[in-house]
Amino acid sequence: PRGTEAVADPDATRVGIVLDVGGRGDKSFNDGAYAGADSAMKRLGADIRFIEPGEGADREAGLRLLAAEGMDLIMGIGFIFTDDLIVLSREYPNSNFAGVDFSVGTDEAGNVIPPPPNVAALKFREEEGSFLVGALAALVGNSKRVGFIGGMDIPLIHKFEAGYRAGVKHVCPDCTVVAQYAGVTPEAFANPGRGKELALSQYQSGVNVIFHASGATGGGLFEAARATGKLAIGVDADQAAEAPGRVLTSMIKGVNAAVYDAVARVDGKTFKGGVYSFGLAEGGVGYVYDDNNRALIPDAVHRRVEQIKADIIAGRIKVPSTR
Amino acid sequence: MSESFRLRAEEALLPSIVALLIALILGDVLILMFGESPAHVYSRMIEGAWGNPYGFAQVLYKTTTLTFAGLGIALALRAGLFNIGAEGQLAAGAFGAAIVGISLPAGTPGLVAVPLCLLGAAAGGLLTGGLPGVLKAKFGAHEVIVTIMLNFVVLALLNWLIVERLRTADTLHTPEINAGAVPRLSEFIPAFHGSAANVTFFFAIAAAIWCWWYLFRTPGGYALRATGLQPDAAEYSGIRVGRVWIKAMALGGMLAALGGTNFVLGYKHYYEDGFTGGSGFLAIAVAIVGRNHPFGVVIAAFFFATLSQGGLAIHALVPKQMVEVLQGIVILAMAAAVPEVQRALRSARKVVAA
Amino acid sequence: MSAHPIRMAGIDKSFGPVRANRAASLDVAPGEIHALVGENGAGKSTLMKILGGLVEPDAGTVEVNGRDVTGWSTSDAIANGVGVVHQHFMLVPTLTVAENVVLGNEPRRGMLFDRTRALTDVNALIQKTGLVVPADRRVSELSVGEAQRVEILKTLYRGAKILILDEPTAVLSPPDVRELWTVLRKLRDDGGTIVLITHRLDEVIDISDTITVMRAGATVGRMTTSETTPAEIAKAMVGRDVALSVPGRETISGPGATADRPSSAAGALLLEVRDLSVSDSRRIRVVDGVTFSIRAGEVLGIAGVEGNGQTEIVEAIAGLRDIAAGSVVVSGHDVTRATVKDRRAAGIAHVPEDRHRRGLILEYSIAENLVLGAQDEFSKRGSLDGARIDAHAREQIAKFDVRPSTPAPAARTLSGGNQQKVVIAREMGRSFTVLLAAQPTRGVDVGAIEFIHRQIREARDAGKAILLVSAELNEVLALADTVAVMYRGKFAVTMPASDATPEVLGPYMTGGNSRDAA
Amino acid sequence: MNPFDFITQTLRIAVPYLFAASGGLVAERAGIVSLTLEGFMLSGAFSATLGSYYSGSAVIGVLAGAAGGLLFGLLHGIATVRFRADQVVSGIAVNLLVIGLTQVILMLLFDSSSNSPRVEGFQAGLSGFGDPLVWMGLASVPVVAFLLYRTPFGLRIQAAGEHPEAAASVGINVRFVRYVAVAISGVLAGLGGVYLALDQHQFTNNMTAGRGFIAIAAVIFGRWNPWLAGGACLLFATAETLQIQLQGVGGIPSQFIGMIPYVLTIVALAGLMGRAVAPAALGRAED
Ligand SMILES: Nc1ncnc2c1ncn2[C@@H]1O[C@H](COP(=O)(O)OP(=O)(O)OP(=O)(O)O)[C@@H](O)[C@H]1O
Ligand SMILES: Nc1ncnc2c1ncn2[C@@H]1O[C@H](COP(=O)(O)OP(=O)(O)OP(=O)(O)O)[C@@H](O)[C@H]1O
Ligand SMILES: [Mg+2]
Ligand SMILES: [Mg+2]
Repeated sequence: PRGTEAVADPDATRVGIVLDVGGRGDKSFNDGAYAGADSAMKRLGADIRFIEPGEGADREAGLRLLAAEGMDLIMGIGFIFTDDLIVLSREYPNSNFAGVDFSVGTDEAGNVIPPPPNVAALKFREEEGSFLVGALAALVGNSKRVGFIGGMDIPLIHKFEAGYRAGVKHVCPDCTVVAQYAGVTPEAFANPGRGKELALSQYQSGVNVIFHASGATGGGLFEAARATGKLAIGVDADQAAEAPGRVLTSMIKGVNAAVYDAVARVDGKTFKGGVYSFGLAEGGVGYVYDDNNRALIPDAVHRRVEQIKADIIAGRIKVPSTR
Repeated sequence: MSESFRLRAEEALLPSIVALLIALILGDVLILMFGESPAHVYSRMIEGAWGNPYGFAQVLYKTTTLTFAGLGIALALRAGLFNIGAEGQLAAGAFGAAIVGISLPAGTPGLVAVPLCLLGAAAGGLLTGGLPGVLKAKFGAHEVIVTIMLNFVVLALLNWLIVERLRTADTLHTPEINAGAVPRLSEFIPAFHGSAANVTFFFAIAAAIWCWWYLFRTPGGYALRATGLQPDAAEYSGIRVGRVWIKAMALGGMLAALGGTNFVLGYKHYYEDGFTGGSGFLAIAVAIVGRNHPFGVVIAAFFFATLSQGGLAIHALVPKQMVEVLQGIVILAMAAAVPEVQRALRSARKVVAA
Repeated sequence: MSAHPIRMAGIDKSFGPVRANRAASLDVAPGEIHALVGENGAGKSTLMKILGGLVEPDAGTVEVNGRDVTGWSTSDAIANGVGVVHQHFMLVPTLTVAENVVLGNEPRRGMLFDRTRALTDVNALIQKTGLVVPADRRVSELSVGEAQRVEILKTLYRGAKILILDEPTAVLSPPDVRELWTVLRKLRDDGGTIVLITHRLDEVIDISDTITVMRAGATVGRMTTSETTPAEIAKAMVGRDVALSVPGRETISGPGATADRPSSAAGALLLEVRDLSVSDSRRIRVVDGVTFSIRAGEVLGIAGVEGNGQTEIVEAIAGLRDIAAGSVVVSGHDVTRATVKDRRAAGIAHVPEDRHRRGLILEYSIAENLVLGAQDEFSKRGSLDGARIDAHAREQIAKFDVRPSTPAPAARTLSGGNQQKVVIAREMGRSFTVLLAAQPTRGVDVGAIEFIHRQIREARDAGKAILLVSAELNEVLALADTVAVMYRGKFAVTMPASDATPEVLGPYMTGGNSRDAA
Repeated sequence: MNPFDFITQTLRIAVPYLFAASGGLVAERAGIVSLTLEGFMLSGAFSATLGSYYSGSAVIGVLAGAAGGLLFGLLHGIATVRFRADQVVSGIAVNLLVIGLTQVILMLLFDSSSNSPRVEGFQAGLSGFGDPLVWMGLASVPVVAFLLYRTPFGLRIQAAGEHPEAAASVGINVRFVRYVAVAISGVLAGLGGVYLALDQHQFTNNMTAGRGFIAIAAVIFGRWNPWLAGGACLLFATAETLQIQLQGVGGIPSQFIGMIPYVLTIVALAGLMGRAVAPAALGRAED
């Protein structure tokens, strides 16, 4: 389905999306955005165009192309679009912009600097979902050692680690979290061979459950889980199919919902700029509990995790977002 | 004189043209495999690159980085050394410029700040290019391997500095610089509005002219080329080959590093992890297609920049990686066609002469 | 067996603009040693490469034992008993002698290389032929004489009945040459046919039965050795009568050549070399404690079999090799640790032995080559001074009779002789006090040799100190005031040229009379 | 971690290096520069995945992967031997071509820019030693040493890399020898990629992640001797195992631990081994 030049309804909401470097078919982030857009096309009849940039300067070029065509909504998928969106939104004050993982800065006093009025910053509180799967890992794992594998060693991924770590400690204060990263270049998100060895060494050191936030590198984790019969936790989307029966759960990041939501608001003429933070309360992040993994999670554990979730939503538990 | 010029031009240009033709034909085959019309795809590419002022300005922007990096590689190659480290040198240069720019007080006049930032960039290149040169000269360490390895080390080091030292929330870049920015071309040519193209482009052209002058009009360049052509003869004549190697690698590293200022001083005003996006490797192709001649490098950089910008316009038709495939084919065709065409050319002349 | 082993007719071969062979022919009768002679570049090697299947002729026919084999391959040639010993060694230095000998024809056990059998086979062959070499040694560790023997063993191992030797004696000492003759005669008497290329007319007279002479790619004469003289051969080679200053042992300009010398040894000491030692990359001493000095107006000639340290001595003085011990003093300045550039500034000029590797930047123009090493002096405010470089080139080209006489052509396009003239012009066309001349006439023709010799004599008369190294004993005898023979990194003997003759020096060249042997 | 686990992990990590370095060694000893190993590995990984996907058999996958390595090995051979292209340049082009082509085809066949569907692999077991490719990888060093030093063809490879004119003068077809050598290197390095892909049961875009460059470093580190190069592979693998084991220990940033193999290589090139002793005709076109 590459044909994006489909016949357009002249009244349809026109949306342009510039994807992150990984591009379509990355089976995580970009595909999440694509899925959200796809359902917006089907359900709202929106007319959506995608651009896949090559190198850095092409990101702005892509946004610009879409803005110049007078799109109703222009989206950038990934924190890396932050500055480009700010520049464009000033130039095109009458267009709507949205950025997934948009990075919202703070001034010297620590106050949030709001994005321009026509930009929606779609942010996810990954740490909250990570907190839940951390608690789950510690409760199910039956070991004082709990594992984490990150892709590239960068702040965005540290958020996952921080929440996860806190979740583990919340239910098991004397547990150790073994946290490892696959590398320091973007290749760290596409090195399943390394992922598998990291996972095997964690499993061999007594870890029973590992959570990953490492893109395609996570493929190696699922292979290791299959080989050892131990448990893995997926990320971004439901990854149960990667190692049937061995995926304890997945930390869901609702990029698709956020994208769909933004398109729907534009379609319904209710779009407004500002920071939209998606956490547990908004259903923007969460964990999978369904027929695939019900057998792996005792009811008592499930109830406990649900309780924690309620506590977070209610603000009774503060989840850290940095290590 | 004009006859010899014609012969030289023929020898310089013909192989490149033949190689491009070969690449074009192979590209056609690939495009046909996707069920598209090559003519349509190519015309979309050209249109996207040259068909509007913005696209053209973007081509100039990309030409700038590639020219600097290509010059850095070509200069080293003229001394007989293969510098595969331009990727790391670009990053180190960008980072060096950013660090200087950040440390300068806001409001430092451009005439002071820009040269200082350029020096910062050059220092980054001096380190990352000079080290392989020194290791080659002193220990005979093969520069190809050292520069490849150094790329990994430099990128890891910069990543550490960004993530652990200069952390800005959520992102992978340094804070914005306060001083040292270079104006965009759109300030002079309004039609370029929005494009990243900036005055660094003229720095790149100036660098190319300087390279030409240095290589072909100075004793230093004479010694550098002699070393590249016949190191034993150079040594015999009193040229200190090891020093020339160090100098060529350091100069090459500095040139490549200056390419990083295109992004930092002219465009984003900060260093961002991964901004190079492989330009340092593509620049190897630029140097080779440009036949290691500074002006050839500029032309080749413009060509590859066009390919890259035009590539954006054909997403809907073929996958974007097609552009990478085309680049690979161009380089391979170039490498294979040059010796062949030159031989053919020489023997054709002989027949005529006989 | 009536068919001639070799019959080549109408052979044409061009390398680009160079016509290496034009309608060349060769006819060799069974059981003879056939000498192929001619000037440098006459096309001898090319003709033999065609016979050996290394090069394909543009036109003409090649018959071996009566069969048309035109355009065959090396493997065809080998399979049919034709073996070539090339002018330049064709040995893989990292492999052992035995491995080199059997390469391409390896004894096998199953699919394996049978190293043991290779060794026994080669040793047996060594026994049989008397070509003694250590079969299990790496070739890189052999002397040139030994390497030459390995080359011959290679062809014999392949059962060569027709043996082609391209200048096998160029690197051999007189006793080694005598040994080779014994081997060749034995091979001939066993029914082999031998074609021998050599520049030494005495050798031709010594060993051959028949002679073919080549000039400018064509065959210009065929004679029976017993019915001709060196002078006749030389005339056929060059195409006119020559006062033979062409190297050739008995034809050199005898003792008379030294008569016109002004009495030397009166001038100032310009080059002093004391206890000089040089090690190669394997830390073996290749120059071992050599001491000598040269005065203004004096020529010291170093003779010896190549590979005994001559190259290293010159390169160490020129600054191209590290000096392990000892000192080099030029006009009173110690330059032992000085850079090449400083040594040149101190007055050293250097004609290197390998003009293609060292002496010229082949891609550079004549003009550019004429300022090689002096590029800094030919610049003005940081830029090369094109006008001055051009004027300088025109001047030198005229003075040293370089052809073509324009500054622009690349050095690569010049003939060997003219390339050498460019080197000579550059080195001798500037001010210097000490000239290091290594093989100054190697590979150049008669006319050029005369010219170069004249230049060297003039420099001597102008009060320069000259160190001449030559593989041609006769060249050394013709030019030097003092002659030294190098053997295994040392001066085996030093004597006034007036006392020196090939007969006196010969034994020293092989260590026979050397002082440390005594 | 117990010593057994440490050793098995090191050996598993070493497998792709051993394959690729053995292959690179054969090509380099014949005089062909092997900056192509990364591309050969990637094409091997990709072809193996396709083979296994369409046949449902891991064995077919291995054969397909070897064929994929072979294909690009021959392409490099044709460019450098037939057309006498600069070997470094051709190497860079081949790498670029493979990266681009694998992605284009991935998109074409599976509509994904990142990975293939899951395919059949071997029953590797917990230690990984159930995978025949592990054994083959370990065996590749003795096999190449055997080829080089014990077979007539090995002798010819050495001759072609040291003194091609000498080889030609005794009737050896140097071009043929070089073609075969670069083909062998394509197959062996391709198998290194096959191991990566089949062990993961899928192809991931760019999954070789620079391993080909580490392998070529191992060849140089090992001074073009198969045993030493194999040792260098094990050394690099040990460094990586340590890196995995040490991460998080002592507060050393991961970036610095990640640099270990690269810094090690640079230091080795500069200091420990002195001047390189490359085959004399390495990189030189035969004419
Ligand atoms: N491969 C080649 N390419 C170009 N020119 C060549 C080649 N081989 C030989 N020639 C040229 O062909 C001519 C004949 O060379 P050849 O080697 O046959 O001479 P020769 O008689 O053996 O000389 P010498 O006595 O110096 O060995 C020379 O001008 C030489 O430079
Ligand atoms: N290997 C080679 N490749 C290309 N051209 C060559 C080669 N060898 C020699 N030539 C060319 O062959 C020609 C003759 O070279 P050569 O050195 O044999 O000359 P020569 O006959 O010795 O000259 P002279 O008479 O001046 O001494 C020159 O034009 C030279 O450039
Ligand atoms: Mg000659
Ligand atoms: Mg010859």
